[in-house]
Amino acid sequence: MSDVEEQHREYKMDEDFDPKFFKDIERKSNIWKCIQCGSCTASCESGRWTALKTRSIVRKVVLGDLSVLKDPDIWLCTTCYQCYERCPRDVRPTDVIMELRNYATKLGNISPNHRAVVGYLKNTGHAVPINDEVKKRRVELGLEELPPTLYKFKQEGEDKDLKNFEKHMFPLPPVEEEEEKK
Amino acid sequence: MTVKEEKIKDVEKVDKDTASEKSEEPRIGVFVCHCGHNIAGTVDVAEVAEYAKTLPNVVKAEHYMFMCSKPGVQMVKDSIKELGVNRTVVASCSKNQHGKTFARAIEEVGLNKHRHQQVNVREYCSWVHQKEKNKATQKAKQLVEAGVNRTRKLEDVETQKISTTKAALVIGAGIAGLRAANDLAELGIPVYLIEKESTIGGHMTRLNKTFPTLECPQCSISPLTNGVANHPLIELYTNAQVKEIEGSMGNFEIEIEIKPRYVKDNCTSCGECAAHCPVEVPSEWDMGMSMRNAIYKAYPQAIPATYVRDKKNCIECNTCINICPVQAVDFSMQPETKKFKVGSIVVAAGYDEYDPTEIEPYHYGQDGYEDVITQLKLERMLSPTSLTNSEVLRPSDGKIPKNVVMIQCVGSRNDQVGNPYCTGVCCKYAIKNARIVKEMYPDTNVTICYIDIRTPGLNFEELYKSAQEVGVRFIRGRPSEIVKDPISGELRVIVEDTLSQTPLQLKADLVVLSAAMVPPEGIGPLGSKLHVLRSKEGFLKEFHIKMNPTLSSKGGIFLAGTIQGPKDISETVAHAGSAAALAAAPLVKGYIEKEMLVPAIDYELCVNCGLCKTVCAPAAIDIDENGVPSVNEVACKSCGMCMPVCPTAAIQLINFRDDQLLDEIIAVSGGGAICE
Amino acid sequence: MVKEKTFAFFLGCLMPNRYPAIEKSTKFVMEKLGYSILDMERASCCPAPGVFRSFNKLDWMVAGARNLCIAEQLDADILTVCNGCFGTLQEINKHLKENEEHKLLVNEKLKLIGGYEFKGTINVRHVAEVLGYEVGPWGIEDMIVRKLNARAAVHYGCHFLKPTRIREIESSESPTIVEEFIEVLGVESVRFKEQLTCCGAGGGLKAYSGDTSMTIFGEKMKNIDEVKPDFILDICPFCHLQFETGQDYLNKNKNCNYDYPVIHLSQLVAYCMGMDQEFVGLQYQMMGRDYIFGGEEIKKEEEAI
Amino acid sequence: MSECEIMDEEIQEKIQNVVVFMCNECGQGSANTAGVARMAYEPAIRIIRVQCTGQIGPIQIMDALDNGADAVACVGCCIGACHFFNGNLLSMHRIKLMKKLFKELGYSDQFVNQYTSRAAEGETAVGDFEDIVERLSTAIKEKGTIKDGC
Repeated sequence: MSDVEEQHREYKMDEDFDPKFFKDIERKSNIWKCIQCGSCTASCESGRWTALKTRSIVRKVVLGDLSVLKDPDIWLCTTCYQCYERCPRDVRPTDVIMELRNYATKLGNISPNHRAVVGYLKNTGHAVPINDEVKKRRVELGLEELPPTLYKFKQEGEDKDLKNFEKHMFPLPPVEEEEEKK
Repeated sequence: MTVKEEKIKDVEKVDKDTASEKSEEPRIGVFVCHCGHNIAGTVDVAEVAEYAKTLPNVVKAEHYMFMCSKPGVQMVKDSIKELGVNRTVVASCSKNQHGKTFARAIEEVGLNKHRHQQVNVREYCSWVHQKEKNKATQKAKQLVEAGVNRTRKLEDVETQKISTTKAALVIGAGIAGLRAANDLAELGIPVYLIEKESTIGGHMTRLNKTFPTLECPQCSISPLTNGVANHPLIELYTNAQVKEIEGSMGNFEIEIEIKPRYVKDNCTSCGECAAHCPVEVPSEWDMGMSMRNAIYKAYPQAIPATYVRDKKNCIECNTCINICPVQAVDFSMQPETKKFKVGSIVVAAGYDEYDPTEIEPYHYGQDGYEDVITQLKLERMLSPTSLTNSEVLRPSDGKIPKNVVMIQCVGSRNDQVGNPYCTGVCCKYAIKNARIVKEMYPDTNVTICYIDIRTPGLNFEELYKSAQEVGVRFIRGRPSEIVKDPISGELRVIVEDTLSQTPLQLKADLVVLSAAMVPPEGIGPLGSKLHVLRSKEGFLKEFHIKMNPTLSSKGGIFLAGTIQGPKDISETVAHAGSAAALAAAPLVKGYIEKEMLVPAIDYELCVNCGLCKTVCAPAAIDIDENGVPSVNEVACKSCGMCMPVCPTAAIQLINFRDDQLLDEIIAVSGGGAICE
Repeated sequence: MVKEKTFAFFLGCLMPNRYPAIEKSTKFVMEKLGYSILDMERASCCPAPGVFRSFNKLDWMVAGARNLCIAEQLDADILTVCNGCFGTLQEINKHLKENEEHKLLVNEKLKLIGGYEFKGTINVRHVAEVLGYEVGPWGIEDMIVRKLNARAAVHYGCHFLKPTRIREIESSESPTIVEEFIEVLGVESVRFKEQLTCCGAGGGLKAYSGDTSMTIFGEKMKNIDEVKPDFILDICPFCHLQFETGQDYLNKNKNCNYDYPVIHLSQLVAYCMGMDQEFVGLQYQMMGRDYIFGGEEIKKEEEAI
Repeated sequence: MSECEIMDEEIQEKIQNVVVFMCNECGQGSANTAGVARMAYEPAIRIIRVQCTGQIGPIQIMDALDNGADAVACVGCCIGACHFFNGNLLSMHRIKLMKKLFKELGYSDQFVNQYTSRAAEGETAVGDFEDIVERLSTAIKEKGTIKDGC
């Protein structure tokens, strides 16, 4: 196959697919019984405004089309579970998309905002850390300034749990340099 | 002596006395066949015959070139006549092949054909061990020895001719029941036809047109309804249900309960009573699309034509009694029961349309969603006898819909709802209705949302093409939801057109759900009265899907039409015809030949635990009030499954008793022959 | 066994760090109803399913199980006020109770990060479900001090009812638990188009691409605006945040001028049970600051607040 | 060279009789088809015809093992095709319980097995027979035959 053909080749061959890759995706989900009826895309509220087509994502997983992992659409799902409720074959597409995201993070395509949120968790124990203005409100409302969560114990110096979070939890692949990503 | 031996000893003692009285001291004849080189080529038949001579009770052991040939069979017959052989063993081919020839041969000479034991030394020995000749011969010896042990205690099993009552019961008077009743009556068999509703004809009378030829159903059902109504041999009972069924194949005692019609038979069906009756309730027959009075006739051409009073909704104002010109109305009628004997039963109880309220996103039946109807309701609107005189109107405001959307696979092919099957019928009648609606209102856009259009069979593809030509729009996608805009009240069907991958929101003035076919509502109690097994989807289970699709799990009970599974009308009629033919066979012949290979119960050992009844699939074991089991010999299929569950080995299948099997097992396991 | 009438109060992130008023009113309501509320020392983020489950399902379960272990040590069921926290903790709790293999894996890692051990002795409850079913409209009737008469647009959110096979609270297509409960408070729930759809913030979408989340939210606000409710009632601080910042974003960028106050169920119930308006905390919120609840005092024996 | 030849001699002659109960419908049908197609298998297999494998209870199996059989097996119709509706399921269930019993008694549970086959397929029956012999020989290798009370 000369590389000219390679470039303009519109059709796909078996080698382009790798169904084994998704073999143990959500063993419970019956993704292999999907009849492509489209109930999931029809009930998808985010799909009405965005390019998220749940049915074609499930189709790509069944075929083993690995391009789905680089496809940004899987991050547009708001996990509202409507498709999970309405699928006549009980394929549980929400779980499948979350699992796909796991595969995608291992390959490194994570949005910077999400990476920042993980950062917050690791050093404050919260996805949404507290700020001074809210501390003032808490006092006005008669609550103690810092809620009794991990962050308060970190302030008081004994934050061994947080250190362990840092070490063991949510290992993310390093940020590739810009040009590699494009 | 382990405990088991003692138990077997007592059983033997009992059996020995009964066995020996019947068949004097066993004199066994053993005949080993060469079958040309097939057996003799591997097994040393002479050595086997010699060995057979040494076995106890063997009075004659021969080997011959072709046992199944005339001289071979004659040799067996002579041994019985001259040497008084009373049990025979032939070691040759399989029982299915020549077992019957030798059995018939010894029967001709006066011996009961069950006293013959066929030993297969060809397929089971010589043909499969051609390389180990010596081992094959040893094996053949052991097989013959096992045959001899087995035949030593064989008892007589006579075949009984049980006379059958020449009458048939047909449950359900839809197209299937009518067809079966008519076919049976044509064969001269008196038929009791009972129908739960007050009128006969079932679902078919509700339809507007039938696919694929779009002819009106009246002309295919009215010859049957009229034919059945005044057929001399058919007794029709409407408002009647089965109360009790006893007996088995060939002789059933049936008790039916007839709910009162409260209108005597001299009713001329003039309709005065209905006209003056103040009560109005939705008519079940018309699927709730029109109202009926407390005293009513389901539809103008209803058979029987007499009116019927609905006691639940009647306010007993007596206007109908006073107004009736022939004083036919009589509130004092009581439910009556009738008993009769029949030879066979044909169950044609039909199906129910699936109730889509269970699928909440479609909001079927909720207030504010009156415009979501099912296909049968659309058929009622389209049919000539409808309230809207066959105009399609929106139930909410009575206008002609601008957009009609039909949704397929409602309640079928759906694991969440528990109906995994596809009825194979909804696509056909959805396309038929879509075409009719499009032709009546050309400027209304009709859309069918489908997953797969399934129109197999002759001239259904033309039906599909004609619908496309007329302009019905087909969208491949299963709608997820029907949304109502609270302010404008307009319905929108949310679906993804999976072929062009675009999510759509279709405006819909009228949504028609193609609901699945599910087992009828009264199937549970009916199934338990009939003692028949049901499939996992709830329909009655056929004996064998290919070999015997109309016989139920119990002998003498036949299934006709959709009670066995979803079908369209042409399949139903074919199915009902075959059920009628099979049901008629024993009745026309007048008797049933049944080999009495049935279990015998030793009541001293029986502890009335009832375990045998639980295991008996054809429900041939009945337990009477103080727990004593008895075998209904006609219904028994002689499968022997009651034996191992019996804790005290009280129930034993004749010729397969524990000790008879034990003898054969001992020989085959290499433990040597046992003697008398 | 689990102590009666006591809850381990799981704070989560948005409530303590953005809307402390909800925390105040929930404590007020629960104490008034006779429940004792315990603080969960060292609790962390639940962790938010949208972001953390998308990265690594196992670590998500480990972090969630850690919070569950804290409550197990307190020997009390967990009370949450947020759909996200409830969804995460309830699903992990149920999943680990059923799936032995994952339980071992999670316990192994739990030992690593702090010597916790998941036993599966507690349940996870949501404030809307506790009020709706356990306390019930009949239970709260005689505690009402101020009866309103207002029209509210009720927003259920997604993770409270769905997936129904795992939450097992009520049907997600036509829920009535909140409607029936607030009727007693004199609040009438007004139906609007596509009432049960998502507010657009979940699944990490608000962090991933804010403007997509806003387009979804825009449709939601247009439907709510059509029926002109007095306020928007939600049962999840994340939806609360979305309604607040969303209206502000739409006012600034899409030239609408929404000003509907956004009230959490706890705030509403607390107000009706006599907590004074100042603690309800509307003044700290962006939208509907000057909304006065109205409604008349029920003249019964006046117990001190 | 069929697989049973390569089994070493010493195990080979230890296997004398294997009793196989075959139901009257599909069980013996498949053995018949195997015979007609001349498929060779281990001569120690002895076939007993019964009405249905559901008829075979623990008594028959223990009788066979008592009287010298090295292993017992039942070959019935396949699931859903039993002519008496659930005969093969009953016997499958019984044999599962007996396997458990054997294990508790310390014997290897490979002395009793249940198979299903179709009348038209000879290879299934021969495959079952080879499977019986193979399991038996592994069991004998580990714990010796049932006769010497392993």
